[in-house]
Amino acid sequence: MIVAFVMGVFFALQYYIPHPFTDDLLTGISKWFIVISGIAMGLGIVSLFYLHYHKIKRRAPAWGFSFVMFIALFAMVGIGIYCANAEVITETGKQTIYGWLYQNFMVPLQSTMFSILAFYVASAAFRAFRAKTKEATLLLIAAIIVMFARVPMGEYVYAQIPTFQVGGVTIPPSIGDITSWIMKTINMAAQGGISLGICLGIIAMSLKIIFGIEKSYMGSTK
Amino acid sequence: MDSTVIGGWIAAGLTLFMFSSLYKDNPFYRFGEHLYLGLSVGYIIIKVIYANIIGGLYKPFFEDQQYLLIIPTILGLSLYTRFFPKIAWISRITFAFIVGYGSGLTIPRIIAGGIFQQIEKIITPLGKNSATWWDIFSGIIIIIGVVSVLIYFFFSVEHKGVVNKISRVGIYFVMIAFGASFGYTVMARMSLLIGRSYDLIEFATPKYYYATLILLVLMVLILVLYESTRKKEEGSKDNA
Amino acid sequence: MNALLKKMANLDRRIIYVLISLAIVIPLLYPLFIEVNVNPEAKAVYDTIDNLPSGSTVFLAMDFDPASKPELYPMAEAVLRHCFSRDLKVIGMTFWVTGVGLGEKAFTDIAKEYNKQYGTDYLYLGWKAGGYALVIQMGEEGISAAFPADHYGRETSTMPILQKVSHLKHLDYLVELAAGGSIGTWYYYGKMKYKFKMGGGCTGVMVAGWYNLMKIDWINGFMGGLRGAAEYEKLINKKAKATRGMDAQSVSHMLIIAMIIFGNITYFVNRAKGNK
Amino acid sequence: MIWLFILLLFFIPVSLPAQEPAPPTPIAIAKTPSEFQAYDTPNNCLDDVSLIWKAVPSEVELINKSKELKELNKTIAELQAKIDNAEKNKRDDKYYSQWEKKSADLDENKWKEKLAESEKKKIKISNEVDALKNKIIITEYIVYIDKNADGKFEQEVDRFPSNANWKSDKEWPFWVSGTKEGYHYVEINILEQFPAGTLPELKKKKSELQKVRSEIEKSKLEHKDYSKANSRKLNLMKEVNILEDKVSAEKNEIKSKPYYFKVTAADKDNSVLFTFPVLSAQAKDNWFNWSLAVNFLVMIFFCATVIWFISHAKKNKDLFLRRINGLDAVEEAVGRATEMGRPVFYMTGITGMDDIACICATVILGKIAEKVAQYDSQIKVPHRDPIVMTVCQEIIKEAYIKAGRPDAYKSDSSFYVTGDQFAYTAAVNGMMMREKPAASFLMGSYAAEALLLAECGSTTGAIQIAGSDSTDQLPFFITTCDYTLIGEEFYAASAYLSREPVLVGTLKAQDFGKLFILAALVFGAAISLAHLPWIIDIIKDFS
Repeated sequence: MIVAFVMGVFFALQYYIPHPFTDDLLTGISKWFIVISGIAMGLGIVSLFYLHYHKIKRRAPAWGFSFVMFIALFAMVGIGIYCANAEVITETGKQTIYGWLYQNFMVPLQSTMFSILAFYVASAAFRAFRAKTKEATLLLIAAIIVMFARVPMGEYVYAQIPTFQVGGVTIPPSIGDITSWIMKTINMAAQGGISLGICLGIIAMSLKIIFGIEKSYMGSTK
Repeated sequence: MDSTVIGGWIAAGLTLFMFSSLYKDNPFYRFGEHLYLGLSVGYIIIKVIYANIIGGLYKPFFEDQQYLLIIPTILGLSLYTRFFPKIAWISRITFAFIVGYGSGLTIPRIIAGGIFQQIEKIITPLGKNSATWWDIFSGIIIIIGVVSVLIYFFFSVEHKGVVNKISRVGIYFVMIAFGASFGYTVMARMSLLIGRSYDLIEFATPKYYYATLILLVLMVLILVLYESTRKKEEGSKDNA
Repeated sequence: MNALLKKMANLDRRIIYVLISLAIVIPLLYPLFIEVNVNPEAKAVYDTIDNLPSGSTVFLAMDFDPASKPELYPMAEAVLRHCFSRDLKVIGMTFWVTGVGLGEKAFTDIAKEYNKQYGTDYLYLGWKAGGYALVIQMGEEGISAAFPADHYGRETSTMPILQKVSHLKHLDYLVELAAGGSIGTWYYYGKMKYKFKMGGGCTGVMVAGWYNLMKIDWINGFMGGLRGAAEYEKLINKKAKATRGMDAQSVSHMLIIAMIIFGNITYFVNRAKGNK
Repeated sequence: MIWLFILLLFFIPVSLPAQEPAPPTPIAIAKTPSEFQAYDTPNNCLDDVSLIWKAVPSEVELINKSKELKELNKTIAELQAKIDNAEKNKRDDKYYSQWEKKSADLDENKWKEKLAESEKKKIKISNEVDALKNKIIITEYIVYIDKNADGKFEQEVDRFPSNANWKSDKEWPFWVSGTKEGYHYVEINILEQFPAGTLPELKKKKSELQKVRSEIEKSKLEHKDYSKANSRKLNLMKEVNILEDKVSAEKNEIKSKPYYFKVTAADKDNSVLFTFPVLSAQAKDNWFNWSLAVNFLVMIFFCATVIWFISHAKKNKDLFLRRINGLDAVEEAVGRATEMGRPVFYMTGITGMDDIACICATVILGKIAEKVAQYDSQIKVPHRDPIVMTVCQEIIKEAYIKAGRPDAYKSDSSFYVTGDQFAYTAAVNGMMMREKPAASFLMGSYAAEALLLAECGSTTGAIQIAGSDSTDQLPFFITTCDYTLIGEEFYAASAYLSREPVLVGTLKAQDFGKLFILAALVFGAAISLAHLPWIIDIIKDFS
């Protein structure tokens, strides 16, 4: 409690103090966090091992896959230590086994998970964009316009619409202009409002923590 | 077969494994998932050992005599007191330390970077000498939007009458903005998939001995077999 | 009929997934070649290369890794095609060790297309540790001093391509394809001192930043993202991967829009029936 | 009423208290600048003193005109480039539609008109600039330093042309005057002028130490004995420590004295036109950054309102709170989990315990875990950060105790998965597909994995409630989740769920802050519409 208060007040004030002593302290303490999180990693590993060890022990459904996890983990750690954390040999630029593992296992797995987003975006759009209410209709129309404008085919189709001039202004304006106006004006307005609200929320939350009003993060409410 | 071809087979296989989750949960996905889990934890452990423990603690402590590092070491170790319920309260000091640091650090930076910068960004376009009537119109729209969104967030005022109407306008702004940014992101997400598809197409070439195609056919066959045996099992269970 | 409509409204996700993958894969295999509008930024790179006298040397820095391959690799291919078709010589290298294979592939593939000779018409230096120090060395002591051996381990100092262009200052153009901040290295340690012309290509997320780089004259033009690559392909009249990628983008966007409209139609029809 | 007062505080320029200007005493010659001041320590700097003097009026005019000229040249170049480009496109027939061609023509004409206008203006201004140039006599300012007031002033500190070093080049808090009127401004680092005597030795030792270190690293790699080098290293480190102390003592000694400054103005032929009177100043360590004073005031103000509202709330227990739909649905979601006999999933985002969003997510977890305990359901919290995991274990345990069911608590309900973004997503998605949770809560900050988690949850048919401050990901939550807490609603959730008067009081304070921002926005917009540029400068100073 007191620790949180002291830390909070000190680091809030640190911002206003130009003396180098406080800057040194700030960088020093951020280095401390590297150490703390390094040591805390052990807790994570214990938790993970416990979970999967029990799965294997209890012969829970699909416990075999926990073996896969352990094998992969130990292989990665073993090879990582063997290669001393080097993905390439610095002098020659040759890949080590560790680097090869990373390149051919981690990279495709990672980018595949990431690319599944493309499918999810499509199905989310299909399900959610129904003109059930006024709000939903606006959501849908804005999304369609922007999606349409972002690709050459959309530009091409839109360019077939006849245009005419009124007092030096082209009507309708190009679709690129419409999207950029939406993004720059409406989007900025909404984002601005939301993030101003968020800022206030964050400040209030921080103050609650510093003054000890909110302390349930410590588990005990006493 | 050299290492690139083997790598290609592995990459193609894992890609298909992960994509198979789109069909439904299946052994291939589970294999990929657990493999990825293990590898990633292993990778993080290596990074933690070399960067955090050796680079952040061991070297500065023993080689540069930065003895103050004993404090975070104790704080870190105190997290482990959780395994001994009697002294578990010690770990709370560490929580308070981290949380206090985070919240103290945040406040002034949020005031400067969040609130003031936002307000500046919103107001300045109106004051520019070069602003056309269209710019000013857009600027006013922005201000109307920000104000109405902020009013939507008022918690202690009942949303009735004028307040309700303004906050509705705020919600309209939010919805258009969300729709637009949704549409805007689609392109980036699609290029990820395009990248993956290019790789799969490449792995389907003779250079990689048609890795993608062979693996795909094998996977589909095994999945069909797996499904039918499972259905039979379920059927027999039902009968029994 | 009613049941069918209801089914349509709650279309199985898997059908959507199949449609999306078809919308991506089919244009990649059987492209439509939809016209892309060329922006002046990409045109500037094209014009610079197009106006070089034949026999000039272009340096291609491919500083990206497989993660940015869909966007930057087509650019590398397009620039190489343009250079080789105009009988320009090309030297290539990369700062990103994970991308070293990509560069090699681009050079060998395109050189084969145009029947070019390794060592005389093109050279791939590969990767070496050193970062900006390499650039300084290539400028001060010469390219063959920084890279005594090329990607394949062959000796570089005797290669005909490096006889005329031994140092960075002899370059006629440098094209930097970047997925990160490597353009700073090339500018501060290279262009500022040896005064070669520089252009480039970047990933989609970096486009805004590169506009500014062009304004302050770091580069005279650039290709931005997949679209930039497609524009370049249009300019050299050889529509390849990037144009196909853009096709896939177009088709998938249109598919999503069509699905949304379809979903709404079924929704309204269902509702109208429900009201009765 | 208080806020009106505070608002006024924002916009009334306050004079700067900390700095004591010396009395200006000009030396009379033709066109002499009128003011010369020496300051002890300006904002942010420790070893510096600063000198300020007013420039000759024509100098100021020249600088303004040249700036204008530069801008004009830039716009001309831009317009020219645009026109060239348009012409080229027309020649190359790059337009694929009639429509595009027409609008391009229109734009081109507009640009051409503007270009002609700008060219005219340019000629006028460049003439004016030339005239001004002839008028100015001072070409250079030279600054000298000495330890004594009556010294010889032989040590030259700085020498710069009379059109450089302006006060307006630096950033100042809004109440400092003279940033616009054309003051010359020089900052002088005392320690650079009179460096500590032992400094070179320290540098030498340090580089030696570096060498020994790399030697040790090398012999370690080659598995050679390095004990000798090690003992040398230790010796060197001791020496360095002693020297460091010495240097800092010397530095303090140097800084403890005032120094004297003389500024002269010279013409083209390097002959001295006039000399300012000698002034003294001393470098001091600052304990407050005055340019951030406004920020500080706002913080104090906000603290005060929070405290005030809390004490108010204690007295006045039923404060009104508007409904937040997503939070009313929590009960339904948890109840449904009990009915179906399936677990509830809760995710706390990607950030660590030092991020406020994550703290907020853990606080909300406490409230939800309590409901879960009451309804006798099961909660699962997968984590990416071991510290957050530990915190959440504590919180869940406490929630079960509060609900009176400590026996039902399972220690593995909050567990670590992995720190890798997509491995975490893959694993959690796998779990969701297999266990088919009845409800899933996504709280905190998220990145690209947001949609992956939310869409997978919706395929399994879970009721999903999201709350996030990541504005980039909110659109995806809106489309895939049943309820979404947008931005501030997420931060209000813990107060809303608990209904504790103290917490609700802070919500009131937040509303008050919003009112304040609203007023500032409308006020600022009105003023900037009225084209008062100084107000924009003030706002810029805030950030």
